[in-house]
Amino acid sequence: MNSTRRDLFKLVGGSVVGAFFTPAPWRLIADSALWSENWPGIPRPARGEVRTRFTNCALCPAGCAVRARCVGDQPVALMGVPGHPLSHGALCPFGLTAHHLPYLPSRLKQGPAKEAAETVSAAISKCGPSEQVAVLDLRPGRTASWTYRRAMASVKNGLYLAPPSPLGGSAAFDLQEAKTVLSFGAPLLDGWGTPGNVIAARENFRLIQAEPLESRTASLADLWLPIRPGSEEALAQAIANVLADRRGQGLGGAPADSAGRGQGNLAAVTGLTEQQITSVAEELAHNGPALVLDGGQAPAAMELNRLLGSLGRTIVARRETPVPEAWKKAAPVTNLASVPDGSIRVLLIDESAVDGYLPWGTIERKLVRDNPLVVTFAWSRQGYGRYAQYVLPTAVYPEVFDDIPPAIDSVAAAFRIAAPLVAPPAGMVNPSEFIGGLAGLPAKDALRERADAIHKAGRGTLFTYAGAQSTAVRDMNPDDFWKALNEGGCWLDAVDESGASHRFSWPANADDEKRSSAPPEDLPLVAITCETRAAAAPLSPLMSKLYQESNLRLAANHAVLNPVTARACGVAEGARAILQTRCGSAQIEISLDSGVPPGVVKVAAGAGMIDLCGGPGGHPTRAKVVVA
Amino acid sequence: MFPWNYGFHWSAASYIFLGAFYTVLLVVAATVISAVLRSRRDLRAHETEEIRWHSDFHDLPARDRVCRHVLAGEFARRECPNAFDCRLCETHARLIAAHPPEQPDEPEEEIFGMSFPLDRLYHRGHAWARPEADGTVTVGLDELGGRLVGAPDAVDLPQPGAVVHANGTAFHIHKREADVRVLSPVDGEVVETGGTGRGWYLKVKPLNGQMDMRHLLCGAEIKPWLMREMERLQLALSAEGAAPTLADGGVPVADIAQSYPEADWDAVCGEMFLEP
Amino acid sequence: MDKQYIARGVKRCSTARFLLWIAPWLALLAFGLYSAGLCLVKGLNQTNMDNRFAFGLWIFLDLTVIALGAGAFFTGFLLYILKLKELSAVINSAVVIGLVCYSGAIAVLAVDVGQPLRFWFTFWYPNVHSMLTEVTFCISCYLTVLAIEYLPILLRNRKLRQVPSFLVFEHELHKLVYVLAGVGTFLSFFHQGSLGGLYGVLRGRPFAFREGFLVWPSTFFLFIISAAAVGPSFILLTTWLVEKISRKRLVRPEVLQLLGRISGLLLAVYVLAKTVDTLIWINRTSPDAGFPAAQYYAWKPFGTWILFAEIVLFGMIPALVMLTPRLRRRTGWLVSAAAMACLGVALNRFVLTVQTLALPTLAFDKFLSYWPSWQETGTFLAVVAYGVLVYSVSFRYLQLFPEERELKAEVQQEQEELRVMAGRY
Amino acid sequence: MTSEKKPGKTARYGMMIDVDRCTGCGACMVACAVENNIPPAHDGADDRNGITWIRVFQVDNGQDYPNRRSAFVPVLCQQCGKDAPCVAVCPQQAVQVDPATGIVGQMPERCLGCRYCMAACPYHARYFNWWDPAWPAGMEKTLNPDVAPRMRGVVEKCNFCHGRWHAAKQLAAADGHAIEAVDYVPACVEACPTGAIRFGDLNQPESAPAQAAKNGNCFRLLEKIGTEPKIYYRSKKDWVRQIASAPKPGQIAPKLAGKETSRG
Repeated sequence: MNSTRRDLFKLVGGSVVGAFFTPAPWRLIADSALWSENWPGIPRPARGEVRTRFTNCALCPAGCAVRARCVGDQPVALMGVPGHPLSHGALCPFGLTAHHLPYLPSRLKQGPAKEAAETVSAAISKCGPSEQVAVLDLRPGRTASWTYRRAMASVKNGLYLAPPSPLGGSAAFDLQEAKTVLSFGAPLLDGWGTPGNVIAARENFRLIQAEPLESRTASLADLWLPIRPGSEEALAQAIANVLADRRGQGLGGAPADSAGRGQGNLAAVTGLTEQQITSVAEELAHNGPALVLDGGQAPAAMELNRLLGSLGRTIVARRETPVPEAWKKAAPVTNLASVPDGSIRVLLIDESAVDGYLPWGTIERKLVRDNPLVVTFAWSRQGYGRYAQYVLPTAVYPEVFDDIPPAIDSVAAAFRIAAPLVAPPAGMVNPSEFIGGLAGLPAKDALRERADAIHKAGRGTLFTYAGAQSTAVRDMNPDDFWKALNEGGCWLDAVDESGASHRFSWPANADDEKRSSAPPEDLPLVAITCETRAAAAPLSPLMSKLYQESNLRLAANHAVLNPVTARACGVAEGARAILQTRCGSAQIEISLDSGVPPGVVKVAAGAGMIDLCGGPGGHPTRAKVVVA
Repeated sequence: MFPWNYGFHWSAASYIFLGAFYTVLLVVAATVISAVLRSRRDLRAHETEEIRWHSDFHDLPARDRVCRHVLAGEFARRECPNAFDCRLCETHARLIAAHPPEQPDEPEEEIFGMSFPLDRLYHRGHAWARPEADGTVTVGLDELGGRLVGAPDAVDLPQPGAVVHANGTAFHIHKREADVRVLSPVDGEVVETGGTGRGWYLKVKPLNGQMDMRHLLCGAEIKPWLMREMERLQLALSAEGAAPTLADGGVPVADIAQSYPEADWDAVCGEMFLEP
Repeated sequence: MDKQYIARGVKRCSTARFLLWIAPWLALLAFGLYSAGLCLVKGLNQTNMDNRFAFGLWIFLDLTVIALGAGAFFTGFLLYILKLKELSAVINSAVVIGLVCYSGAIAVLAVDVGQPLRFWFTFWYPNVHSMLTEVTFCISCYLTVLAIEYLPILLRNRKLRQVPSFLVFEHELHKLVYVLAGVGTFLSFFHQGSLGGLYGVLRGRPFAFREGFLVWPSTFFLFIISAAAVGPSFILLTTWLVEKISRKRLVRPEVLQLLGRISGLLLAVYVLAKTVDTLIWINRTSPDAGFPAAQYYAWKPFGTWILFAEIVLFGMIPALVMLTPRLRRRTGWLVSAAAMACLGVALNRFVLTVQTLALPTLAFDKFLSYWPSWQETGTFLAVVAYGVLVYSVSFRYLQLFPEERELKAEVQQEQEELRVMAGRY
Repeated sequence: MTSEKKPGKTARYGMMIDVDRCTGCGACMVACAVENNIPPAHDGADDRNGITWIRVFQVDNGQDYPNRRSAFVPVLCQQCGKDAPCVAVCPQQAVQVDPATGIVGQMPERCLGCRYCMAACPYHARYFNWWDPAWPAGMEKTLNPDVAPRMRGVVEKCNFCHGRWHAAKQLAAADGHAIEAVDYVPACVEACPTGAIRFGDLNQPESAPAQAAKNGNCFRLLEKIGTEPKIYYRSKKDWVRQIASAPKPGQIAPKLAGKETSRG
């Protein structure tokens, strides 16, 4: 017995020792290393021929030129195109990560296109005489927009709606011309206009930023005027008064009188000293040409521009990009604001291309009370899909095949196409074909027709990205022109010798809704939204680098308060709280920053937050923060 | 640490560092291996019993390790340096030479009512050895030892032909929870085994003709030794929580184990049979 | 029952009571192993460490535990090399404590690294300039040594001794143990030091950075002294605890006092060296790196009190107590002084690990706070439970205190005499 | 193999970052993530355990509204030129300086994940993979084939887009000259819309960083530590140049403190 046990020990010991002379243990160790090096579940990047392709970014109206690094047909990196006449090689973080968008989990894969079409046409036919069928186009001026207008022209009670735009689309701010720029909270260095263009011009003008918060623009401005929230009008007024006095004559019906506020009061309202205001006014007057920008499109800003003689100098008329004659029979562009409330029965919203997100409240007002039909074309549910009966999935950049209208700061008319880098998945709905279909319009080749029309007009030059060279349009044949456009080319209008651009007059349909008097001060705080770029649609998960993995940008549903204000509201750092406005309430996470003015709650604009607090600019929303 | 690894370059630091590291490994490995080799040698040389006794002896409390000549009163205090093997002890030789132990006249010695016949020699582990006419030596348990274990529950004796060593294990006695190994008084080969009933346990044939028994107690030494043993027993009993009744040096009963049921008998026997 | 496994003549509680005692520790161990398992399977996101607090509770634990475990090497050094025979009364206990501390530390390190499978890379591609390499090599070697030193203690178990080959091997190994003691001393000397160097070399962390001698910053030497100082204290402490818990005399008070004296002596040296080092650091090292030392202590809650506590409260005071014979003879004073010494070294390790990382280095950094997650704490507790278990089992079945039996007899004798005298009158 | 020698003359790549031009848009951060296959944030991740090889910090003059003035400071691995703290401490030579480029490189496949280098780095430019890297289904198609994604449990950091350097090197080797400045530019530099980040070889006197080294408005972070960073910053504002020096004691950052309490 004992001996056998001993034998067992010997056997075990012997085999253990022996094992070390076999390759097994060493092999195991080596394998463990290999395994730890290619950890299971780690994706292997696909290899393949690396090619460079060009397109234009369709995320915002800037339409920056894009150089895509593709493996096979798959873009793996997007970069700007150096030397581009408009975007100057710049690309914002949203554009840099846009090639992730098709793969977002939140992306819409399918929708009831057929059913929706039937319901819509049925609803149209049932429309009462006073009830409207409307298309809300969140990016007017596209070829698709023309399709909508043509369709609405032939549909009963058709209406083509566009969001209010600062210059009514037919004019541009000329930053290159400006020597002094006064901005009423316009995010000039944070995505305004064409970022590359602004940066290129930045050297030449002095920037005065009048804004309650120290935004990115404010922190880089030459002068930051920390005005009270909602006092833009007053400041503009005060400056206007100073300018008027310099001229030694009151303006005809100067607002100063109508508002009945003296300079002192105005200064008090803005929170600045009269002396500050005066020096700003002086600077604007002396260091011209001046340009006044306003995030909220307050007419007072335009008044200033008029006083400063900016119209025609730094604010110039822009020629329309040519369109086929046949298209001219189209519904007019109606400002959403000017539509009577409760008049729209059928509303089709094109969210596939978004410039800015309108608070749902401003749209809802216009719908008829008893079950209106809302259909939205979007690639995610994050937008108006939350309120619509039908959400029809659309392609998303860089899948879309769409053109981008010239940006607000591009002096010359431009035409560029977001040529798809990857094919959209099956089952996507093309909004212009859908809406065109309602009126029996073939919208398939609209882009080509437009291109031909431009070519026929024969004006301007084509800038191609591959070689970074410009060619006069009249030296090209239509097919090459079209081909070049599809390989990421940009048509730029020639300068208008007629000098029409300087005969710019204040657009008639300047919306006056902003004139509505300030809201009652029922709630203690003022909510100011920032990061509006993130509001329109979901972002690439890599944007977490900015919103989550660093606090560079304020993440959605986060709010920043001054410690004093926070104490008053009884909330602490990191606390969950409820933000209440007249439009509703939402959960927010609080962080503290003594750089935020007291009495202000700075919130990040998710779509929901904009519905709550209104868009950027305009009258700030009163709000209240209560402990969750 | 290997020149073929990427990024490896020899430097004084790596020489020193790796040198030290490998030296350490070498030393440690060498130590263990030499220990293994030595123990294999010991096992081969059947020194197990000796080693066991030596480490046991080393573990014995100091008062149990006193020299026999302290018992005889020749020293005030002296600790046995030879693990009770006086055959190697020149001090012992000198003292014996000085005045050889006188034999008491009457053959039977009565101590505390226990008989310790003088025809035999006593080992300090309470075994006795009696030279027989035929040259063999009979080994048994002395009366105190006998009374300690009383009627043993079991005895396991070595097979005839087995070799026993002085101070090595002679045989095992099991009593209650106690498992006692009785030390052999002599070296030799077992020729016959007895048992409790027969009053002796082993007959041992000397390995090389003459049997050396200088290390065993005899004659006048026995009494003082036994008195000391009684003290130890008393101490052991009290230490093991038995009410001591030997304080007056009274006669221990025939079966001490039975009369002290509460005592940790294992510990007591361990103490008395020199097995810590 | 397990009586035949327990050494003869020593009193141990009944098996039932023993099981009752280890049950809660087993439970704690199980919980700890579960949390450690989580960290291994799901990754270190289970902890509250982050890119800024790259080290947390675990590294603090390692540094402290290894400092406390230094008793093993230092007692061995004193006993086998300097021949302080009295210490043979505690050497076995010291070895077990050392084994527990080191194996525990290594186990935690294995959880702490992001890629435990690559532990052998350190041996395969060692960067000999890295203090961590030195630590890894020395600790792993020394753990082996401790394991070998533990063997004889284990093989002396009453049952195992009956196997002849074990008996003989134990005997032979014990003869050579002084070699191991020497090697152990060498190794410990270096890894205790390099554990200190670990932070002392961080020139990027002026709070921890120290100038030094050759490649070794001053913390290298400070750690060696402090470890050597606190090792005996910890043995003293544990021995006393075991005596209290098992209600037995295990060693003679002289031994504890000797430990105290040694500890106090080294602690005094340490306090002196630490003071000098701190002064140099405040007045030269730190300012030269552009960091006025005063500002470190302006970040609450780490005020200058921490410096005071480290050097005076838990350094100078226990040292003085243990060096004063009159106080040393009072067990209460001796033990509390030892405890304070241990606390002091723990505090020192805490400051070096946690405060170093909490303090900002860049102008726009923030002062960071960190609180371990329950998984981290669980793993930490697992080590404690593991230690208690190993020690309890060793204490029950092995002879950690060779003098125990004799002391028991003496105690009995004293009581005996008392009883006799009581009988007389 | 032992440490290999690169052919041709050696370079010391560095950067010049004009703080006054940085709008804090974050283009560099996402471009870096795209280029180097850095995974998006895991659910639990925050600004303390995320991975951003280059991170833009918003720094301010410490004053309250309305006197608060902010600036944006991109911080990436400072590519220390002299005894880089992270190199010496790595126990297994996973961090090594390329003598040909002066770039401090990290070998994730050799990294044990002990994070000693992170404790050593005063610039907090090193990042640990606390989670397994994960991309939404389908998005792994958009990974850069030139860079291998890292596994959980290893440290990584900016290496001046080693993939791009390698490509440029091969290009240069093809027509047998040294790497042209135009051929090799890290992703963040290429992506920066304002041109605030300029890249170049400090060994070439006309390069932006080399110029910056001589410019009075330029500074490097924690120069006194003596690590000789190769990232130069420039600002005309005095209070911005203060960030070069050690932190001023004072407020515990409420943000992080608050986060802790929610964590603990």
